Amino acid sequence: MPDPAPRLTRQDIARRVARELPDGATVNLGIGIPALCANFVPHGVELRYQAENGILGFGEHYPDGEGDPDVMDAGGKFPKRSPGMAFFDSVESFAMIRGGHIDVTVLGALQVSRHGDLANWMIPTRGIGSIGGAMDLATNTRRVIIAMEHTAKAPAPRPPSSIAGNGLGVSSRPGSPGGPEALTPHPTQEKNLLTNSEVAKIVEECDYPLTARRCVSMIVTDIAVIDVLPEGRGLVLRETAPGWDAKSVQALTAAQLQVPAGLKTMTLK
Amino acid sequence: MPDPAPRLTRQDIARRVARELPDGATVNLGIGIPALCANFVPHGVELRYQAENGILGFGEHYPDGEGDPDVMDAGGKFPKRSPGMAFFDSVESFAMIRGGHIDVTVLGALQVSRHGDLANWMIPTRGIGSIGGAMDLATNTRRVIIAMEHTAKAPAPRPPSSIAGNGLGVSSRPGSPGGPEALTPHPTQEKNLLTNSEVAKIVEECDYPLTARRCVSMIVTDIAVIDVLPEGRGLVLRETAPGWDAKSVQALTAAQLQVPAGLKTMTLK
Amino acid sequence: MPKNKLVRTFRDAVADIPDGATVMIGGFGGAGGQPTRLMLALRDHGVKNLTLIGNVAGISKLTGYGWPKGLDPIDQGIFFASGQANRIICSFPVTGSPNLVSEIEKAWREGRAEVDIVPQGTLIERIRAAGAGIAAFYTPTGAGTPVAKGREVRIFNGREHLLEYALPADFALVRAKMADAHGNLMYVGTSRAFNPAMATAAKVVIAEVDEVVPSGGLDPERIGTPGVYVDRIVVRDPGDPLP
Amino acid sequence: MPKNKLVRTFRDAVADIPDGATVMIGGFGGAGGQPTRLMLALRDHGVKNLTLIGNVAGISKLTGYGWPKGLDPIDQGIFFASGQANRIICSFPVTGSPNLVSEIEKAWREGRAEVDIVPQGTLIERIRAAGAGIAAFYTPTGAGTPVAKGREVRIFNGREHLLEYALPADFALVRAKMADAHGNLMYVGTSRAFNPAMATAAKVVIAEVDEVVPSGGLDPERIGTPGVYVDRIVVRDPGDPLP
Repeated sequence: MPDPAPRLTRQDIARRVARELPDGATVNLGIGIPALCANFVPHGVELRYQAENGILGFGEHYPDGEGDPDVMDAGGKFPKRSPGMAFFDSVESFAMIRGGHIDVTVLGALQVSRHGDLANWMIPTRGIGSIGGAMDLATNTRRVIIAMEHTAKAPAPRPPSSIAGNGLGVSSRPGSPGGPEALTPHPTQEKNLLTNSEVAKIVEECDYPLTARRCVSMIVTDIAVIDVLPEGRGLVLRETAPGWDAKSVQALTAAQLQVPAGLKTMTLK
Repeated sequence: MPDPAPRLTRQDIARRVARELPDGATVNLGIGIPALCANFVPHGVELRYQAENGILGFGEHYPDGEGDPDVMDAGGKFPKRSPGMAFFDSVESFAMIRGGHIDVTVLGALQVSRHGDLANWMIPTRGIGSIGGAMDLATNTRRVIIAMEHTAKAPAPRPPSSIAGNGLGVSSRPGSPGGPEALTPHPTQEKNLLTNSEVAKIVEECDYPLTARRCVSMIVTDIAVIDVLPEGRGLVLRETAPGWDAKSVQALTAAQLQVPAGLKTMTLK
Repeated sequence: MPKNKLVRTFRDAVADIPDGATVMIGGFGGAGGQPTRLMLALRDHGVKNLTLIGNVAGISKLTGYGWPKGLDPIDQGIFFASGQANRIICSFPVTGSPNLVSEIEKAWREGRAEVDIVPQGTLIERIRAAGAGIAAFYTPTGAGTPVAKGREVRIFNGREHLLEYALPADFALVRAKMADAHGNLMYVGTSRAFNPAMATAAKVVIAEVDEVVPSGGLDPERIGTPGVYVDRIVVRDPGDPLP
Repeated sequence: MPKNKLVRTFRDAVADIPDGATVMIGGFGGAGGQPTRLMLALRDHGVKNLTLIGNVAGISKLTGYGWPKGLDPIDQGIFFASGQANRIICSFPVTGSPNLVSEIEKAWREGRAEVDIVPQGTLIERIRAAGAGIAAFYTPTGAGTPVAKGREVRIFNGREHLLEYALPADFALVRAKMADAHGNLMYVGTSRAFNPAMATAAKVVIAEVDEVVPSGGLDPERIGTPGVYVDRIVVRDPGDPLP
């Protein structure tokens, strides 16, 4: 099924997510699309941004590569000093995160399941990944919003000589003595293959390594806004991108979407 | 057996202990005789005093009751601000203590056993006591020195109407519905009764509630200096107060003292 | 999380603390860092059956501990004298002498109060754990002592450790020198003590401060409690005679 | 605890780090707070079989993460490029793209290095625990994920938690803005990060600072690492071009 209308830009995804951030909230934005949300916060809404490396209350950034390396955010960018900021160390920063004191986090995802499980730190065929603050944020933040493209590109068939991890997971020990071995395409990707070029990221069960279970509250993509019901009660399609309908969104989704009577079109003004 | 010579003053006990504090050491002094040690540190020895409430590197105090309540030590006294001080909160203060970063602590005691067990926070007949920082300090400091009088006064027989705790230990729940009950003198005090007026504080086994097991390295009293050998290998009498000998010290001690050939007389200049 | 955290009076700040609440009281013991005005307001509020969490408790009134000369010390004993508290979890509730009997010890002797005595390092670590999302931890402190009673014991590196649980509260009353419009708190000297940890560990955190400054008025390097933890701020009258 | 903690050169400061040592490297990832001169000295020292403990590791060189424009970033990858490290415990060792391969990922792919990937909050809490005398703790982070593999799982308040152990080291290399004669360290901005905790968690703590001031030269309210933790201090040359 061809796309019925253009997909949204990364900026539009961020713009839609930004509306979910309530006035006064303390917010941690992941790298990528999530970080863009700060550019689209509605007028009158004041947020307090927290970053894992120990900063609360930053705002504008210096142009790329400029600024003071002693005032960084968790994405490695340099925010300007702004009134009301607080600096603290990583112990305090993760006490804040783990203790549930962050109101909302916006993260990217590789897969989200119909139960709200999140996988966003390792592509299994790579065999090694970066967890960073994602597990602490996803596990312990009051509201976890995923901002991502609805589908991923299907991987090209891997040449036999390609490098692949040993699948040992978190403790990634050196490759087996025989050296790297070729892997066939990951079974997930076959199961969730939608077309020759696209793989679903919203799936029945994640088979990528999890970041946290049942943590996601909402998914905003380039074609839809989806609520994740608590206690594994599934996914509800709330909004579609202009020109998209429930059927066309479902076609790019490998988990069953519940479609309520009040399905809306995303507004992006 | 009458005392062969005067017992030392509290100041003299503190003076003797002060010589055990090595140059450059970080030291936590308990209240009472231990706090007096700071007055007798030998010339040329620089110590860094730590107090549980979150201060490192204090020195001189204001006269009693004067000073700034925002700069206190753990005894509730007000030290003057001095160069090189550091303030921190109680989390950090006990991370420092529990983590084994204090070189020496000097504490008072109710009882010390021949294995170096320490009891210093509750008189059993009272039924309630104050632990404060004592357990953390005694359990985790590299070297624990006890500064105390060698014996305690024997308690007067308690009148039948006297109040007594319920013996519930650490969680001291309200007295039994029948109200407070009279207790006979604590069996310890009978066992360790040395004369009609004195009870031993250095004992075979503590029967007061413990502060920590096998934590004490040295005991300095008003009549002796005693080393506690590691691994429960007992007590060694190192020094006696002027005019006292091993026999007269042993007579006021309810645990066996090993007396080496090199027994010395305490010098207090 | 309210954006405007300023509350006009101490009375208003504690007005919703209900009977039976668990309330943390910051500071160490002594005047510095103690939320004395909030404590007095809570007493006057008249709420009952409180469980308090503090450190040195009920000692200052008797001994002057941590109070400047010439003032009548106020301490957590006020809630036991008034019969409002029937339990306290603390490290240091009685004096060194059985003849110097605090309001807390008196209430305990009379069967009106339960007193849970916790080693100070374990107490502050349990409070921190509650704020930091740590459900429980193993500490060597208290092993082989009455503190170990009812505790799980486990050996690490050949040493006995006790399993200790996070200790949260419904409300925390804390004291700081200054606050800004975001609720960031700045402490001075040893008046930090239990305040920063307690400010992370209660559902509602109420701060008593000497001064509030506008956004940007505090050095970001000197924030002891980031504003994310603070729900309400009450400012003392300038020239308040209480330390 | 030496009274004079000042060491003249970076080379002297790391000279006794032996083959096989476990070395913590402070900062967060990026130039700020990274003990870059100590790292370069350790590399030049030529020691082998190191286990490193860091956070974001080996990324800056590839992506410029946390480095100002126009400089050639230095990161923990130098120890893998040189073959001196064969293990790293960290939270973020690879880029988001399999095509941007760091020295650490390369060493791992080639079977030259073991990489233990730990959630950042668990990593810093384990380091803190090592310094704070906490043998182990229960965190909800990682439950139900590959991180749980081999971990004890326990339910608290209806949630699964993992038992995580203290993570100490033989040496810690940390970076601060200023030190005083007592070894007190002052940090600025986000250059705190992993430094203060690492400074508590190693047998020998070596601090790289921009400036040393005499006793009394630091504000006692601004000490990020009290001197009790610090064994050695090395001062950078004024005008060192490295951030």
